[in-house]
Amino acid sequence: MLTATKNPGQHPRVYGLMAEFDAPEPLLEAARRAREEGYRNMDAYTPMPIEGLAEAIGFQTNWVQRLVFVAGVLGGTGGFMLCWWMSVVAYPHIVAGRPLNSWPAYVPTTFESMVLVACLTAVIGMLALNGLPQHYHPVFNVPQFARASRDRFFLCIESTDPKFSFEETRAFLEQLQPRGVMEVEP
Amino acid sequence: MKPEDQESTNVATLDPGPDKIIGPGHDYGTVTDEISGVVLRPFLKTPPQMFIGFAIAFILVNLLMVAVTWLFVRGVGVWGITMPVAWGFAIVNFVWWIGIGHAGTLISAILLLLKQDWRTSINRFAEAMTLFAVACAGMFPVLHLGRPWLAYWLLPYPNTMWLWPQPRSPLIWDVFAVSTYATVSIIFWFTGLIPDLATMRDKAGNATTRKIFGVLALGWRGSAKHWARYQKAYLLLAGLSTPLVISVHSVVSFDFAVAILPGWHTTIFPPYFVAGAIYSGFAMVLTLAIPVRRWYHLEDLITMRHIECMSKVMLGTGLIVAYGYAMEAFMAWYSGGQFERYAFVNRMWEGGYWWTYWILILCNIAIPQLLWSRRVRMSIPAVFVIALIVNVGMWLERFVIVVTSLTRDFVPSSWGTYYPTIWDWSTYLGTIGVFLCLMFLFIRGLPAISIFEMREVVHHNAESEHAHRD
Amino acid sequence: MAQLFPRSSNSLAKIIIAAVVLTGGGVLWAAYTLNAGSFTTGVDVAVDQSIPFSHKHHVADDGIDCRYCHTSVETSSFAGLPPTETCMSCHSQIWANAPMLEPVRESFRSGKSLEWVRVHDLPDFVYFNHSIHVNKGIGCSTCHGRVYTMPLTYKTNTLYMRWCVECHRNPEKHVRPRDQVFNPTYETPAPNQSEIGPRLVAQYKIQSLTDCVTCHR
Amino acid sequence: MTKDSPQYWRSLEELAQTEEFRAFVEDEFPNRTPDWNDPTSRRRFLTLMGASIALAGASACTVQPKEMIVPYVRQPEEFIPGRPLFYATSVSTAGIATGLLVESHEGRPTKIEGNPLHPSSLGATDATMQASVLTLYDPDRSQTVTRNGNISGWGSFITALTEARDAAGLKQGAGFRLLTGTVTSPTLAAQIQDFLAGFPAAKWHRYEPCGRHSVRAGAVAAFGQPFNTIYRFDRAAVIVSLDADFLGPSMPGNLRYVRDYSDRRRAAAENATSPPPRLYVAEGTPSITGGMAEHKFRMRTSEVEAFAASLAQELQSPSSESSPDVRALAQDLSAHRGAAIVVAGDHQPSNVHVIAHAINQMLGNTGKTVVYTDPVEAGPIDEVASLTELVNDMRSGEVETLLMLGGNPVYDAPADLNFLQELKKVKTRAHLGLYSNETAAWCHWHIPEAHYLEAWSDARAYDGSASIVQPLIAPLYGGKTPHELMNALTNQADRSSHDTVRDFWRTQHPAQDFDEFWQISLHDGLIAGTTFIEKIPPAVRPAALSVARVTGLEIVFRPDPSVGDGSLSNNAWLQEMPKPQNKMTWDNAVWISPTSAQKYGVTTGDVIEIAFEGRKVDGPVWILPGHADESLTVHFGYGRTRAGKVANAIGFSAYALRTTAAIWHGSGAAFTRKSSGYPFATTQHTQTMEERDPFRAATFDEYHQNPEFANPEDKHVSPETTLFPMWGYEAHKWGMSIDLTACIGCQACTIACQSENNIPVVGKAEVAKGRHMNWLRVDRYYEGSLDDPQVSYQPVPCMHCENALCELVCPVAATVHSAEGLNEMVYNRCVGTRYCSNNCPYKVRRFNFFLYADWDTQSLFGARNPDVSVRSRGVMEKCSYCVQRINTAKIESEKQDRPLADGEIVTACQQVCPAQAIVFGDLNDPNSRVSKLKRQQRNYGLLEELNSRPRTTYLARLRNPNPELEKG
Repeated sequence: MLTATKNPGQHPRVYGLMAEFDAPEPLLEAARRAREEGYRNMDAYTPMPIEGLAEAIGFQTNWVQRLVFVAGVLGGTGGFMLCWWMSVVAYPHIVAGRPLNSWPAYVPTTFESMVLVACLTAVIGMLALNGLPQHYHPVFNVPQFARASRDRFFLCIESTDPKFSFEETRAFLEQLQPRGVMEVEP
Repeated sequence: MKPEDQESTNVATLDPGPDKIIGPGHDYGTVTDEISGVVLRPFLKTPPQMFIGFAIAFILVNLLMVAVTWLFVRGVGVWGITMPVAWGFAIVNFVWWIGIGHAGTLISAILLLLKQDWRTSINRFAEAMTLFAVACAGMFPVLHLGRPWLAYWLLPYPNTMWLWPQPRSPLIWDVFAVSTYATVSIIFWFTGLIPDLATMRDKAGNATTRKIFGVLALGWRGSAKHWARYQKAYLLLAGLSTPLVISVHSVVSFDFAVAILPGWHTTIFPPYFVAGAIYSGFAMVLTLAIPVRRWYHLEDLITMRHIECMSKVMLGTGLIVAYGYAMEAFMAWYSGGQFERYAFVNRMWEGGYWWTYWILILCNIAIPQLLWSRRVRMSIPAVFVIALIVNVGMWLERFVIVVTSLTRDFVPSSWGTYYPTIWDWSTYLGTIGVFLCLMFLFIRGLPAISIFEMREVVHHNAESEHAHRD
Repeated sequence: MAQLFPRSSNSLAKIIIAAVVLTGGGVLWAAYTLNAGSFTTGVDVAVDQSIPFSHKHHVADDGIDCRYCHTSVETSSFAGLPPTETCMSCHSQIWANAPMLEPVRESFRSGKSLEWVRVHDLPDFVYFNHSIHVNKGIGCSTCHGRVYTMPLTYKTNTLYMRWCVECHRNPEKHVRPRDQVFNPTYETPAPNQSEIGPRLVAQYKIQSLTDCVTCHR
Repeated sequence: MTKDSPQYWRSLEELAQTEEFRAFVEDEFPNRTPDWNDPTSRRRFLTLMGASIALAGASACTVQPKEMIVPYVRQPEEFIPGRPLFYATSVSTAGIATGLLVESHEGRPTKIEGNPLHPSSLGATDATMQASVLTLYDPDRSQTVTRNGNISGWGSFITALTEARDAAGLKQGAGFRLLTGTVTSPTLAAQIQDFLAGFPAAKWHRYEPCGRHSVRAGAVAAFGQPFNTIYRFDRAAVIVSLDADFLGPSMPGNLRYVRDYSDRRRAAAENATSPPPRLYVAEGTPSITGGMAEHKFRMRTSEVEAFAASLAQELQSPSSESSPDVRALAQDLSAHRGAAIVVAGDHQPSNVHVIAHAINQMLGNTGKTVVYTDPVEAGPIDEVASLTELVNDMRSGEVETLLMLGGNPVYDAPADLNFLQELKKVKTRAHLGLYSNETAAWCHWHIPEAHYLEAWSDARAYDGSASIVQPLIAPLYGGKTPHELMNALTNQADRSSHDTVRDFWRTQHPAQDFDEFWQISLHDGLIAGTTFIEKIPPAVRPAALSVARVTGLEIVFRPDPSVGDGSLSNNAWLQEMPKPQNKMTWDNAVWISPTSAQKYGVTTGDVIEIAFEGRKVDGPVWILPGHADESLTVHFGYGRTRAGKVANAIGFSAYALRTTAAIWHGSGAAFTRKSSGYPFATTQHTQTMEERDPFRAATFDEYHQNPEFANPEDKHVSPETTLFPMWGYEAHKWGMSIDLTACIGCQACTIACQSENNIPVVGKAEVAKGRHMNWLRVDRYYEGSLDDPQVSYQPVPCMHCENALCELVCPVAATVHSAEGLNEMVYNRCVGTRYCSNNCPYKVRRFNFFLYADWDTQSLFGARNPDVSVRSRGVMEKCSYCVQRINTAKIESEKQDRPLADGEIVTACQQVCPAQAIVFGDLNDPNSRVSKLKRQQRNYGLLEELNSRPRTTYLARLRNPNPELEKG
């Protein structure tokens, strides 16, 4: 794994170490502890969203909403400008005795384009920020990880973490009474 | 499958009754296995009803093919439309289908915002229904064109004529509203599917299935950071879809409200169309959910609680619709406008279609009042029948609005009448076939209940029990 | 669990996404260029005729005025195509027995019309009137291009509605003095177009008609 | 409507609370069988007959198909490609001529218009004349000389004919018979006389199925000689019609009569000084004239005679026992001596005519409002007798050769003559005709006749003016004219009809300047100085009044309102023209009054078997308000078997019941109900105005008391109604005014529009579905009592609203406003959402549900107007104010650098209207005719309260009832 080789002095063989838990609560606990220990590059894997977990592993800012807001504004303006341009600039027609720029009639279009652009941005933005699609990922190398999408909860401390050390980290994870601690092949 | 799955799958699938949204004894594993089991079971283990149902639906699809071919060969004249009734079944069906679609978005978006936990086991299913209903609806505006091969002229694109759509026309609003609605519904539905696709990927037996689900899952691995963004995005989608779903049927109602035709030209249309849409949508969800939960023994996931809640929503929206009818009639009388008044006299007893109006009142207002009684809400067959009746009623509502109003407008000399032809019926039934086909395929091929959200439900239950204990 | 996909699949996925987006755009672009190209518009494509009539020869070399053959251009919607008679008025003397002109003589003998392929063919729901354009100071070459350079005739403009409308909106860019209308070498916009254009528009009472019924009825 | 408006009824059954009423409320439109794309549809055939130039393409931006230009080899002098030419000619109906101007594009006649110089037209035409151009191109016309049904040649026919003639020649021509219709052509008459001179024993028979038999007889009875009567409605203040439909197409000179009559009405309404002429009509079968009547006396056709007698009686010696109607009538007449007219109907027995002549003389109308001239036709005789004689001779075997110049006696001879049976006894039978019809089928020889647009000839108008018939196109199917046949008989087979006609007139005008004279005559379409001079007839001999009480059910025979006597049945435009009285298309029906219908227990759509004089015919019933009780009306022109693809086997033949004794009506008919549910195709289902007032009318006095009656407060819309600023229309501002005081509801405008705008024909099945395509419809409303309602006609074209509701909802801007305020409909942009039609409160838009336009039948392309696109399937269409004419006029004025003059642009409907009810023009010109009319207080817009700001507005109708009768 490239990330691994970037920092020399770290254990080169593994992507990280992974602890498996039975329930969300212990995982949450473990995450907090790990952070207190000073670990930064870690991630938790769960079959469903767990409240507070992201914060626990030190995930702060969420860019999605900002993106969507901007997109919405752009979409809306675009929609209105399109209507205005079509009927005032591109080919002006006298329609039903209405003025060329009969803006009230453009409101529905404006709104719909706003929603369309915003929604597309929300999803595409989310996937992009998550770096998806990413069909290969080291964590999949862990056999038990198959149940990450069913009923098991995982915490993975990555070898890129400055504080990462194969033995100590393993020891640290062991003491959190996980079902087990596994190496994650890069 | 691994051994621990084996024992965990045989949790008794009992209906926990009206106050629980999930059967007893479920943990993360069992919900996962039960729902994914529906998809992953061997082909021949599919309940026979599915095969029969699909066969019938497929025949209808072929009927549609024939009808559409004939339509394109000969022209829209093969339908019963004429002057003055230039819009017939096509538009009725369009509005009807769009309406049905609305329940899906409502359940997944609005109920999500309202934190209604009972939405979880039906939202995926309802969203799929939305998609397929919108697909059916989307066909009609194109089919009903005199020159369908020029439908693309309704889109703004630079062309050799330097001509553009006319943005004051409600039909253009329709183009934007419906296409937006379709797109948003798809991405909303797919976003919801991603984590479950990952589950399917990890549980699927044979390699191809794994690969297929694998590709679709985009490599989802349930990372906490991903979940965080995911939930934010999902919430935003919900937040945007809520006004969207309301706007869409409002825009559809503008097709009529903007026109000057007595019986169409009514300001109350937008809210009352939206209510009607949700009304018919829930009716359709029930119509589909009740048999499916039976065939696949999902009584412990789609419980009486769900059925009852949906019945209540139906009752509520039904009452709004009733108010709509009342207001329509009252305003017609109160406005004192000669034409407006006559439109309703015509609708109710003068015209040739007076009976459709009364059947519609019966279906949409009278019969659903039974749902006031808890006993009726508790009886699956009763709810099922009422749902069917409401579907019919809502179709008739659109018929009364579209056709009856057109038969007699301002100048008596040009009053006319409308008789649907066999091709009108074929097209209508055909789209029902399309809808059911897609529905059956979806139920068989994708998790029809949101697995990860069910896990959350399990989680919350566990937490609350925990809280009870101490 | 074992990896379902190789490492490469990640980059592959991104490549595919990029590819899809690019091809999408590419297809659109191709469609537009094709539609604007001479394959569909027929611009600059010389049309084969039963007789290889050369405007270059007749106009440039012989200096024959447009109206000698297209007689009704000033009076009728249709500019008019010369009857065989007109051809024979000269070709009974010169090139009297050139094999190339046999069809003309044949038609004159048999009384059976010559058949020409339309070069400037508007859709049949478009009603164009030559006389009014000519009378309002729109010259032949404005639409038909440098006919005097054409051994075989081809059209130099798409005749798309968009093209018509462009001039109907700004006639001042294309109007010329009436006495120059039949001057095949006169080019619009003229060097002093910005000066004469508005003046002539006023003088000839040219309206910029963009109503649909101006051309469609 | 106004408070004192009469009672309304929505359907016949409603008044008569019968069982049918139930059915009726449930479905107001009876007998409409829901069908899917009717395989039996007549439209298949119709695509043969219908409309429209197959050029205008449908979709845009496609690669153009290769198109050829084919120049002339030698170009005609006067001819400029792309510009239409107009020629004066004339058309004959039942022998009587009307002058026409015919528009010709690249040598093909496309549009019929009236000849303003011609006394019987003054620029107007009727629906039949408008449609005659379609007959010219009818692919069903006979196309070759046939002998015993096999293709033969003109040459061999000449040989056969000459042989027959020579055979007869040995006996002074005995056994040689000629049968024609009424002949007014001086040339033809002269030719026939020449022939008869050479063959004294030969005989010339005449029979016109719907000719003026009793008019002629009446004149003879009254004056001893067949005077021709001409009425001067422009001078009449009081008109009494004794079952005379002088505004309807069946009476010669009707176009002129309509014009004179409506000129007076319009003048009265516009200056509001003298009241409009008062019209009384006594009739049994509702007619167009009856619709205009201030007072209609509904009586059985056979009772008119008695009515007339009592009127005459009352005029001589007023008595208190005569009915109040008659008394009021008599008073009114005597109050207007010399300014009154009593018209006897063509279809009334000679006695009625005698009485009418007598009254007119008594009142001193003769020479003032009623003038007499020599008969228009050559050698007037009793045609029924003439035909009877022929049949008798055929029976007795005296007839060896029968040459029929036109006509179709096998179909339309009175049934009691058994014409066909006797015809078979004739050795040599030859028939000249446009169609190889029922008669041709039984003739050894059939010769295709040249259509009048292909032929040289002449004919006299109702006032005797000789009119030239000149061809606009060479015979499409090598048709021959009667002149050529007569030439053949006089050994000049190679003499062209042109020479024949020209030479005849040379004899009439032997001066030096003949060529000039001839050119002028051709240009004007009529020959100067041939109009008959007035004659002063002798005193009327009193009629031998044989007023026998009519008993039993009466049956009345009439030419069909749209296809007349049946000679033009194969014309799809006429077939699809809604009949003014009941808006029915594609059929004839048995008309019966509501009361009688109830009495005999029949209803609209029942098929009955009528028995009369031992003959039986089946026909569907139509209940017609205003029809006389105890009376049935049947119309000719249907039940054809060899008319052509369009007219074959539709309707029933009324000729099959007609007898020489009962040529127009007879009593003693009976009928039995056979079945019900006959599907009619009508274009208007609701008969009344439903408490609305699209049609507004008042009496002349009411108008004086309340000049604003047509614009009540509640209809008033102030400009502030809308927040949007109004568009100013600087250059031009087109508008139309339709005067309901003048309109008689004749439907000529509908067909003129169809011809001008390439409007397709859709066929009975489609009309029954409500898909008829007429851009300009004429609405017909009933008010008042069921038995004798007031009838109102209202032409409804596109209103070209300034706030056009249709435009707002079109998603592709296929219908938008022009800078001159035209509501443009751009066919090639239309995608066919039909939303515009839904949003049009006037429902004037028409939609091509199928490919209605005929893209296959080459021969019909000729009839089309190259200046108007042919609409393809799936597009909307509607009235364009004849924008092609507007553009042409504008371009011409621009080229000549002069402003457009008022009246320079004339729409097709305006041009054709005999009543001049329609006026089109520029509203920005305060002095234009239309602006002046719109300033009238009678001016109102249809549904103005919707703030649609229609550019087409109406002038409310003014009536002038007799106060005496109003009281009663």
